[in-house]
Parts: sequence; structure tokens; C-alpha cells
Amino acid sequence: MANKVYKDAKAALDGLLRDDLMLMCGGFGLVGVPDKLIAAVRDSGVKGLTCVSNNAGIDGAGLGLLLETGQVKKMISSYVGENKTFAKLYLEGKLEIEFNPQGTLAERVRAGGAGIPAFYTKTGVGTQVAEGKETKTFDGEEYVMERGLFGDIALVKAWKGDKSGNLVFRKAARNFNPMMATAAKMCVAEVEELVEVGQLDPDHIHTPAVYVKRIFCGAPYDKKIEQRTIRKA
Amino acid sequence: MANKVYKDAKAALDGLLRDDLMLMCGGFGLVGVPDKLIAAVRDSGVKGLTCVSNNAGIDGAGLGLLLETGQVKKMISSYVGENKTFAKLYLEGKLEIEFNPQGTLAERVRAGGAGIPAFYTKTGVGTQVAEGKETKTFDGEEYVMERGLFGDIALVKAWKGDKSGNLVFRKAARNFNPMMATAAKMCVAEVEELVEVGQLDPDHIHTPAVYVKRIFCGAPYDKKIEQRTIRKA
Amino acid sequence: MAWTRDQMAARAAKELKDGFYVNLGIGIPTLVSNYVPEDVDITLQSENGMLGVGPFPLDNQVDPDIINAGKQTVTEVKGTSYFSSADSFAMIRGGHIDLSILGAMEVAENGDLANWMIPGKMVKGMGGAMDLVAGVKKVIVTMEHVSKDGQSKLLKECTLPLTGRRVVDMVITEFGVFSIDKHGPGGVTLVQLADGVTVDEIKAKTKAALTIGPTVKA
Amino acid sequence: MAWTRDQMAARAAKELKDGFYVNLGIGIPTLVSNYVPEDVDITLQSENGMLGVGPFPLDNQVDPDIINAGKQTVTEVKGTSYFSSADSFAMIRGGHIDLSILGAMEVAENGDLANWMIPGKMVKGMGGAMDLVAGVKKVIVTMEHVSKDGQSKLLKECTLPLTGRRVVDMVITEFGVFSIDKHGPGGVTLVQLADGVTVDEIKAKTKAALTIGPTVKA
Repeated sequence: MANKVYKDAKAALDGLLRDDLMLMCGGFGLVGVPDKLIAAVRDSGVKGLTCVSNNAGIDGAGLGLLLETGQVKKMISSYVGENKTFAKLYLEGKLEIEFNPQGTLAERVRAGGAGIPAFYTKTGVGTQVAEGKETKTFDGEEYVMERGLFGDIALVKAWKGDKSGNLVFRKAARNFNPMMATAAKMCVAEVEELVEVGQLDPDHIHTPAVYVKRIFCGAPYDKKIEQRTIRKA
Repeated sequence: MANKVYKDAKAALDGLLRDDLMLMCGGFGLVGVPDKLIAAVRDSGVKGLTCVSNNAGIDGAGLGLLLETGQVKKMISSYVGENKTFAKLYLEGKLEIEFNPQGTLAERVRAGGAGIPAFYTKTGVGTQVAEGKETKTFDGEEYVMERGLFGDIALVKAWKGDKSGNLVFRKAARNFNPMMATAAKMCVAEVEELVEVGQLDPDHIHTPAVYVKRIFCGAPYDKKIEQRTIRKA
Repeated sequence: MAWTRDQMAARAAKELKDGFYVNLGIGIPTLVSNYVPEDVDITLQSENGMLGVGPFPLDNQVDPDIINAGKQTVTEVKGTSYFSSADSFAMIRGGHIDLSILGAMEVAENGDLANWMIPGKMVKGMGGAMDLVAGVKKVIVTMEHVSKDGQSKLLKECTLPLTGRRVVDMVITEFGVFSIDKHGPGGVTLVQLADGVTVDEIKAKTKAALTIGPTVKA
Repeated sequence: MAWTRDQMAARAAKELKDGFYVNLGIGIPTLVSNYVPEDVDITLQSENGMLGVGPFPLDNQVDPDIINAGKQTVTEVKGTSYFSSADSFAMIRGGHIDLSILGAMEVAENGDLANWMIPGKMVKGMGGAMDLVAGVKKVIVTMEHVSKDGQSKLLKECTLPLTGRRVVDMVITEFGVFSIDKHGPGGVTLVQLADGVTVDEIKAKTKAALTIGPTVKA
């Protein structure tokens, strides 16, 4: 089998990066974010990036790394409230933002990966989100047409992966990763644990190997917590 | 928690069945077909049914049971080649058939369950399948608009289920079941093994409990094989 | 007098029915889970991709991979399942969640809701709010009745950009409970007064056309 | 002379590249898996929802839940995964499968394909064929060059209802290998002759306008 395994993020991205790419990034908040890949993109110095990602990280983590260095031209996101650098860049006119409702964003990515150029949704009808978009009435109700999204490179983070590219996600770290993996010409995955082919149960695989072109083990991971919220015993 | 567990197929369908319903049936060939539920629908005697199912079973199995008794008015399927009764009824004008490409059928059901009234696909453009349907050009390529499908009752078959309605499918028996479960006002599931809530790994659940309104254990199952194909040692 | 935030949450909890699948926004809606009636069992959904959300963890139970849509650490319950955000919003958009409780900046008498942006201020994004209000079967808003500068938040028409059009079924404020006929011409009906609040007080602080429900004593 | 069915399959197998994800139709395409070159590793997809399809099982390995799209019992390989049919066709429609090899009744010189129905005869349905030809990156047809009643199946225009418009990249018949310029005006080019077949023979049995490729000796 053609080798998909690389030794680290830098090696896995070798030859893929250039200015003005559209990156599809998994993760929600700081969970399930491809941190090692994002750091390698930062180190590469490519700029003018369009990033499709539900959030924009925080200062010093997630896509926050690429915002600080001014490498991002445009974000397509649903919520960026956690990132102070974001606000500063935006107010200075140095960053474009296209807000999508979270479900519309998730579905646009899923559609892009599934060969569906457009779909209709109730979400956003009658709001700014629908302005300039086609609408259509089905069974007496108005819907807005949304387009599929398909990028150049998908960056995803999984819990376990096998050497053929099958991925398994852990708990709420699944989030946007499965769709992002399908919605780009090239998908690179970082995993906490890389196992031999055949070690994952075929019924438990969340992302089939066909989507993942390059894979590496990014361990160890120091998982960040954005809102540590606890109760007393 | 409101009880979802019933003792058998008849009990699980109690009060739900009437003439002219639209049934969404899981299964591909004879695999993952809700056999016990279909038998109970047959025994109820309701007629004029519209069945959305990839196939139509064979004589004596799957939806073949409802064809033999003349309870089905219309099938929405992608392939019905295995069923002799089907051919006879069709040629006598006693059965309507709407053929959908298999992927379009799967996506229509997924869309129906996901609140998407319509989507665009390349599949079938320039063929009979696109006749009478709206088309639209995106990025220079022509696509046809297909509608979501949403029925009255979904009948699905899973491997394991817990008492809250979470489902796990086994191997290629997953097929159309996950989408069908989402695409009806009421979903009834039959399972080979019914376990206590908490016994299924949250990362392994294929159909979350919210979709399944009624569930029962249909064991024992005598699994049928349509094309037993083997090789010599 | 009027209701406290906890009393508003407790009142919202009375709208929960056994077996409901519920999505709770941040703020007062989050408090609702503290007041679920004993004979009612509900399942909480979090739109990032989790069904069956438990309470916040004990200090030694924190798992960084288990968070809710507010990015807070949470726990599993028996029967929890995880799924992708696309599957999560398929669940929401497809009408499979029974109830959403969320906050608002403004609600109009036709059910229009504004809760995501103020023109001229930094916009953080709508997150999943537009999907929730468009897709969930019933939408309850919990909010302060008037804004910090004393303006009614229950209006004839929203002045802020909308989150959804004709989406709110019920509003709970510190002054009482209001039902909204979002698909018809019925407008806003006061269905319950908070303790120590009078109908006249509410009328004075409400810009939406208000009907006083038959169960309310003026 | 011409090629046998197995020779046609062996020739089709030469189009396989290492790392390819491939969907094989029933009939001759199924035989292709017997001729995968030793230095080439491919993964078979079955559109009912399986990636990594192994050979038919031994008698004592049969599992009723493991079937391919032809409803035949098959086996797993290392790395097999299962998914729903919606996810399977998302994979197909989205262009993630490298190659589809399938049979045909007719192929036209612009790449049009007909392989699912004959008007007036009982129609069984198109199954996944329309999705495969519309979505897979490269489509190869393996078929008999002429029909049972002696008519060319490689035509100027299809006479039967289409499965897909401008979808076929290559046709392999018992007489040779033909490439098709499906997006352009190039039409059909003969790129390889089967053993013992002459260009004149092919010309006589082909209704599509035919270019003889530079690598073919007339």
C-alpha cells in the first residue's frame, strides 16, 4: 500500500503549503483541534489563508497561532468570541470574517465533501444570513439555499488512527473533524495514537481511510481546557 | 424516563398502523432488514402502503411479505430485481414503482431526517431520472434538484440497542438503517440484543436514542443469505 | 419583587415533559437543569455533538474532551452518545429536539428573535442559535424584561438584526410568562404573573401588544 | 481470437494504481480483483457501505451480515470499515473513489452510458450505477463489443435510456481498449488491439467514429 505515514506535522505537510490556500480545520473550541498541524502551518510562513473552522482558537492556541502572525486573510466560522487577537485584527480591517450559523457551516462542509453543490435550509431565513442568497418555498415554507464548501487541505485531529488512514475520534473531540476530512483535495490527520492496520474495529471507525492521505502521531498531547467548570462533591 | 421498550413487534406497532402510511424501511438485500416488524405489518392487514426501501425483498422475505398480500401501493427503491412477485404485480398494474438512484435515495432520506427539503446532485443529470425536475448550474456543471423524503413510520433493524433507544449496527447490516431512523415521525427499532442503558460505549453508538421511539428485542434471528458465494480453501 | 434568575429557571423547568430531549443555552437556561421535576426525566443535547449531557464534573473527573457547546467541562450520563457536528445539527434542523431554552436581546410579538449582534459593536458570531431556533420544536426565551437602559425587550418589532423569524413560542422574564402565537396573528399573551408583579407594571414595561390571558388576575 | 472475459479483466487490472480505492460492478468487473498486479495494493469499496472488501469467504467463514453490493457474501480485510449507505454515496458522489469498473449495454462516442433499462422490458432499477458514473473519478466499462443480435455497442449515440451523460473514460471489449474524450470533442480512440484482432475488424463492428491511436499498428 502507498505509504501514508509521516513522522511529524512538518513532514506531513511537506510540499503541500503555499499562500492563499483554503484550509478546512477540525475542532470545536480547543477540543479536537489539530494543534500540531496548525503550529507547522505557522512555522511554514504561508499567508493569505482562508480558514474554515467553527471557532478561531484563543490567543496562543488553535487558529489563534495563525491570527497572531497575520497569516489568515479570511475566516469562515460561526463563533469567534474567545479570541482577542481576532477582534483587534478585525477592527483594524486586517481580517475578513464570514459568519455562518453553526449547523449551516457543518452542513456546508458535509455537502462539499459529499458532492452536493447546494442545499436548502430553514436556518437564517429572514435574517442577514440569507441576504443575497436564493430562497425557495417548499410545502409553504421558505428556505434559503446554501453552497457546499470544499477546500485545498483539511487538517484534522483524531484520537486513534491506523496506518491506512482510518480514524476514531474520542468523545466531544469528534465535532467538525469528520466532515472536514471529506471536504478538501488533501486531508492530513494527526492522531494521539497510531496503530497497525487491522487494530481498529471496522464498526467503530468514524472516518474511513479513503479520506485521509497523510497521517502522523502527534503525541504527547497536553490538552487545553477553555472553561474548566466543576461542581463541589 | 418514558418507557420505550416493548415486548415484540406487534406490541411495538400497537396504535401506529393504518392504511396509506408511508413506511421507511432499513435494509439492503436481506441484510439489516426489520423482518419481525414487516411480518407484524403484514399481520395487521393495513394496505395502500408506500414503502421507501432500497430493495423489495425476495419472495417470502423482507418486503416480499407485503407484496404477496397486496398491501403495498407504491415502492420508492433503487433495485427490485430479486423479487418475482414484484414483477408480476407491476406488469398487472397493481403496484407503482419510483426508481431512485441508490445514492440519491440514501441522500433523500438523510435530507428528510435532517430538515433539508432539497439538495442538488450530479447523479442522473441528462437521464430519465432528471425528467420533470429542476436543474441548476453551479461552477459550469449541471445538477438536478432532489427532494428530501420523510415518512410516517421508520422500521429499522439493529444489532444491539439499549433501553433508551441507542442503536449499534453490525457490519454491512448498517446500510440504510441509520438514515431511515431519522426520517419519519415515528421510528420503531428491532434489535438482536437489548441491553441496559449505559452498556453501549458512547463513541460506538451509530443511532442516538433521540431517534428511536419504540424498541424491542426480536431474537432469535435466522439470518437469510441471498447469494451464498464461497471460494475453495 | 419579581422573579430571580433562579425562579425564572425554575418556571422554565415546568415546561419540561418526561422523555423530552432539550437543548439549553448559556446563562439562565443552564440553570434550568437544576430544577427538573423529580418525576420528569429529560436528556440534554449539546450542539457540538453530544446527547446525554451530565452535570459539571467533580475536580478529579475533568476530561478535556468532554465539553458542552459553551466550552465548559461536563460529564457523561448513562446512555450518552457522541456524533459529529453535522449529525448534531441534522438532529436539530430536522426537528428531533423537543425544546430549546435560550436567552435574547429582543423578542417581537410575532415571535421574531434577536440575540446575536448589535450593529456597530464587535460581533462574535451566532454559533448554533439560528439553527436551534429554526429547527427545534418549541423555543422558550428567558430574559430580563427590560434592557439596562430601561427599554422593553418585548417589542412590536425587533430593532436588532434577527436570529430567526417567527420562532419564539414562550418568553419568561422576571415579571412573568408570555406565550406567543408565532404562526398566527395572536401576538403576545400574558399567561402567568410573577409574585408581587401587577399587570399594569407589565403593561408599562412592554411595547408588544399584550393580551391578558384568562388565567391571570389583573 | 479476441480476448476472453478473463483477459478483458486482466487488461482492466492494468489500469489500477497503487493506493487506488476502487468500486467493481458485477460480471467481468468482479473478475478484475483476480488480476491485481503484485506491486499494486488497492482497496475495494462496496456501495452498500463497506470499504476494504476481501475475497469470497471459505465455506466456514460465511457471515450473513457481510455482503457486497451484489448481495454476495464476502470477507473483511485488515483495515475494513463499515458506514451507512448515505455515507457510502457521499464518498462516491464526492469524488473520493478513484476508479469504477462496470458493465454496459451501450456506450456512445461522447462518453454517454446506457446500462440500466430496456424500454418495454421489466425494469429492475439502476441501483448505484448512476451515482457511481456521476461521482467516481475515472469510469471504465468492460463489455462485449457487439450485442447478441450483432449490433455494435460502441455507438455514435446511445439508443437506450442513459445511465449517465459524458461519464465513460475507457472501454475494454474483447477486441481491444478504447479511450473516450468525455469532456471534449475527441471521441473514441483505439489505444490497444486484442491479440489476433485487426483494425479493420474493429472498424466494421464499431458505429462510433473511431480514431486509431498512434500506438496501434493497423
